Amino acid sequence: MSTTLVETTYREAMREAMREAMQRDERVFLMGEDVGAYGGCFAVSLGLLEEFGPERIRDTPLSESAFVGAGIGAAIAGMRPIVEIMTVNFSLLALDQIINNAATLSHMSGGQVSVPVVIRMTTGAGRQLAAQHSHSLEGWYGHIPGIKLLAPATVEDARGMLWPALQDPDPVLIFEHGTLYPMPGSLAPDAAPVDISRAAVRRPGKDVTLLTYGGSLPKVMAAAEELATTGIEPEVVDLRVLRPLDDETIVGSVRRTHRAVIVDEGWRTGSLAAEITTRLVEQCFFDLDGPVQRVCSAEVPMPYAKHLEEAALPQVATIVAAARQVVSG
Amino acid sequence: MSDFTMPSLGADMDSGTIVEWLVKPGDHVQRGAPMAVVDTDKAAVEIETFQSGVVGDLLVEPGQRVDVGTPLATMLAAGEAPSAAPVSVGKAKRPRARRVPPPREAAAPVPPAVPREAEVAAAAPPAPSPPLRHHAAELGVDLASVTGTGTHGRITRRDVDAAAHRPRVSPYARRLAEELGVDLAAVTGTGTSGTVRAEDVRAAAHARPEVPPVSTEAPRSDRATIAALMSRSKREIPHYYVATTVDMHTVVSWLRDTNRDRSVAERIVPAAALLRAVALAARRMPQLNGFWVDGVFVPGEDVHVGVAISVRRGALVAPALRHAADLELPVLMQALRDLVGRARSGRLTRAELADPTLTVTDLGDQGVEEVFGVIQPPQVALVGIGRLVERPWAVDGRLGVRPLVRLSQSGDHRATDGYTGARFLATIDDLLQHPEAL
Amino acid sequence: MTMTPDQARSLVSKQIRFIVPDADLDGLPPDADLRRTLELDSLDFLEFVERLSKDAGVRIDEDDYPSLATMESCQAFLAARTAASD
Amino acid sequence: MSRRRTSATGTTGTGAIAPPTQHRFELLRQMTRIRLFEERCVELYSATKIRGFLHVGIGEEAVATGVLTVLTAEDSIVSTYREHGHALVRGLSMDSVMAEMFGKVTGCSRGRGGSMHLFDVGHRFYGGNAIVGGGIPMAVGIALADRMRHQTSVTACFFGDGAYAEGEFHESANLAALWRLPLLFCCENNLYAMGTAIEHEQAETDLALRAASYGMASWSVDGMDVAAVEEATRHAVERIRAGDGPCFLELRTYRFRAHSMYDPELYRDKAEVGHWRERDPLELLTAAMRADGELDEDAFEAMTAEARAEVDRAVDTAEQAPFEPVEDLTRFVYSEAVGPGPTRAGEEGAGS
Repeated sequence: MSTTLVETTYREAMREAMREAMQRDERVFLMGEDVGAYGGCFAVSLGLLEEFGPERIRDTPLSESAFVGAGIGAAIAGMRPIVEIMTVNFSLLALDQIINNAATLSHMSGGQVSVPVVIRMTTGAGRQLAAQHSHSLEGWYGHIPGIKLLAPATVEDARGMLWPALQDPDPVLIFEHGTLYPMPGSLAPDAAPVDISRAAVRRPGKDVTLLTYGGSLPKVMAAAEELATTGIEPEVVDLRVLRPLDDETIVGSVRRTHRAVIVDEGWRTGSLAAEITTRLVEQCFFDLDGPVQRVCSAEVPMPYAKHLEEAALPQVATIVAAARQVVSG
Repeated sequence: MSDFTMPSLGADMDSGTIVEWLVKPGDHVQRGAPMAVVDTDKAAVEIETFQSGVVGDLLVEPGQRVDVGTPLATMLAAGEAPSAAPVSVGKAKRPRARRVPPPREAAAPVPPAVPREAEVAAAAPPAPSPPLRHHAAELGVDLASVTGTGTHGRITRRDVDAAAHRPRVSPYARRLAEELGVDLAAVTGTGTSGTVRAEDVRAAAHARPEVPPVSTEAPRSDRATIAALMSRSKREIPHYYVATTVDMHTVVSWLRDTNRDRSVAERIVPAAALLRAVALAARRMPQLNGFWVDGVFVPGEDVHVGVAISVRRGALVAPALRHAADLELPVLMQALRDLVGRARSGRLTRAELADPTLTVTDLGDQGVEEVFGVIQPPQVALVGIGRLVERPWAVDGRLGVRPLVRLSQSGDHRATDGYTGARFLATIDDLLQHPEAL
Repeated sequence: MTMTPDQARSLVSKQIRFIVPDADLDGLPPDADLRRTLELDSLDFLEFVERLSKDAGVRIDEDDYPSLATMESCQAFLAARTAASD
Repeated sequence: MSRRRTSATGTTGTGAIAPPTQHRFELLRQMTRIRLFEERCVELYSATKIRGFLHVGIGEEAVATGVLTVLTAEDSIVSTYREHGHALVRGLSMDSVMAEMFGKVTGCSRGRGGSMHLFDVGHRFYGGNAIVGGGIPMAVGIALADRMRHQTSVTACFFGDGAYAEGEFHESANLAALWRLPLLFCCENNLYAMGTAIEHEQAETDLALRAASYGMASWSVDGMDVAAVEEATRHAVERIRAGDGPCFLELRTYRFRAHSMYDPELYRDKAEVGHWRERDPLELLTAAMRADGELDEDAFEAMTAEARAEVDRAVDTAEQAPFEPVEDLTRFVYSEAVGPGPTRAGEEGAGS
């Protein structure tokens, strides 16, 4: 068994994950807009139709409520569907099915009904798609008991999270940041499934904890390198799981560094960053040597013009400034 | 005979008003027949009877508001005689349009009494005088955030001064100050607008006055009190003992490396690493970290490790290193040096003496290889640490020389058993193999 | 300026007396093990080293500890260490 | 009195061959159970024993009875908030449904769903749904799963004329027809979306006509005549099992009582209700059986008494039943039982 690593990308890793899942379990099938003939809006499902046929790679009409509801119904009846909503922006049309059915049925039925569906959606801004195509709504979905949220930020996670998510008896939403698809990375040819319950320390450090997820991770790692040159040793924590949040790792890190900066592409008000800040105040108030800093998107509909979008989004410079502020302030 | 009662027409309805009776005493009614029109806050609704029978007395007048469940009329089985005095019957004519009757004219709101001039004056505190405002400005004090202690709440000069010197302290710094026994008032903050932060507290802790403070009359544990305590322990506590040998090679070499670039004042001794490991292990095994009181185990609210310290002239004291599980090794080392220093000079705080949740006795420096200590009631565990010795030791099958230390644990068999003790020592051993995480 | 044995002796005694105020240093044999006879535990010894290095203005590493076992060895160590800085 | 088979709207098919007497008696029994159960619920609600919202389907008994008598244990049902009739005919015990409305842990949803969210996976009854049209996409999914696993099961989903205006219905109708799914759309058209008469909510009120435009067979049926409903359902289910794709039934029916317990019915007048009461589904059936000399009056009386006793027992057990312990509040937010949903009888969970 060759241990030589395979050069791949985030996109191909997710495609391989879907291929493997469908080969291993005949209950697994993919459903969504343009996932078949078109090969997927972001080419994630390219080639799957040719390999698995139209029964298991199902192009759907532009009816988010219907095909997401259908995914939920099929899961209830024993299948393990992967529903692809083209982007989180269109998932608003399926919120009723996700919140009132998927997240609710198990509890409301007294535990009789479980909904083992996986819903994937592309998320985030940074490609000048303007306001209606650039939302980051992980904070909304993170508010809902009954579902689990994953944010694969690395090639390894893109490859390894899908299979355990499909094994989970409850709905799992996977948010894939649009800028990550072309990201290169190397993987073992038979990459194993990864844990989907813990956060990960991507860079150990001691002076400040930088907490982030998904598409913001590359910027935060860059900011960490820059800070290191100025003698500040930041610790970078990749949340990976946005619900339930891995308090142990998050709080454990801030207990050691006594300072926290949270980088979240959502709008600051009622965001995931707001929730994490509250948990830090609740669980390690007496370890905080300065107020928690949040680096979020400006509270504006995301503008089209590049310079405006860049001004609105968290950037390496603003992350470095926030970290420096909490360390020296 | 049975009652026809005011029905509930919605989860949020708790009372209703009879607008009009649709039946009169003596009427024969079938199940489901409309009996009256009831007005709830939202709409007028016909209410029906769930029993067939003959209408008896109408107990409630039109216009009267009653709670849900209140009997509105009596119902007679066929043939029963209605009682003598029937209530006046509502309008016989069926209303053409079933529109909602206009709500009764709400009472005109009573204007609030205008407060007399004097009362107004008494309410707000007198405005601060111009010189006081100037003084506050000089000290950068925001008068709005100051509550006056003068008559009628007047802000005094002393209030302003107090507000000026109210230190802003980060939560971590405040906790560190408590642990290191640093008086915050004497600390100058280097953070923005003078905020005191952890490094300020540490700096203050280091710049302790050179001259040893005169020993004050702290409660010294003389021989008699120790004897009483020890015999009570032996009498009441069924001790079990477990022990193990720990390979200290990793810790010792790690300490040597980190100490190399530390000033002497910040160097860390193996004893501190051992204490840190005990504290972390205690946090993971709360059943060893608490007290046996009146036949029940009471867990400690946090891990406060009692450190047995031989004070001069043979006395013994075991003050607590408080929140030891939260103190990283360098901080714990400083706290330990400070604790021992104050123990020797008798300046221990009440909390330190009263609160250890388990105790460690380290006789390594006294040259003993192994010690099985006596538990300090009401605690339920005591860790004994022997001398660090170089010994032959098998490492991956090959014989080598390794720095070893004998760890023992005395346990109160009422609270835990040897199995727990063994796991505890194994946890400590494991923690010691990863010194960088201590 | 190399430290003479007497200077070293008084310097060492001053530091010890700070930690063990009632120590009987005059009667102390020059080759007696300071830690055992004066009951200095590892923390006391660390404080002793800290004061000595500050007072004598010399660097003392952990590897130097063995050469501070007795009064005699302290005198030799201090002489050597201060000579080196002439 | 000749047996009037034709309904006011002229439905399908020639005169239905009279179902065998014993079967008609069973239909009557089911409708009687529903009627008595729901009448008692209205009383219990007035006495504050049942809280929240309560939507009774008195007058629409023929729809539930006629459709569900055709379905088998392997078929699946997705209902709406006016669901007591569907649940009882499908086989949920009166005790478990009444206990649910009393909020007791012995309720079919452990007291967590109430009148609008009855669940019984053992009977493939995948709940009521308080969101108008909310269940329809899920029903599409269940049918999809059955089709993908080459089952011949049918999924029936119930909804009203109000839901017919929801996007979710139109998206689902198109998707089901596009993928030729084994789905039976049962639209209980009771002429009112809560307080909005159908002509104020639908541009074209012939719902069956419009459903046909999605490329599926669709009929309208006299929803007050249980025999007509059963016959239409049998016909539709045969086509579905044969793989012809989904069918749509517009069941024209009427509710004699208000939309819910708090509805002054300002939107309709008594005369209209009176007119429809003349076609009470229970009375239509008893009249037809008497006309055919098939109604054993003693048996009918005994059956009615037994149904009333069944309701009384349900209320008594619900009264004494315990509430769910508060400590269980967060149980089942996430599944405790690992593994897939219910497997078909004898079919082990497919795949690894």
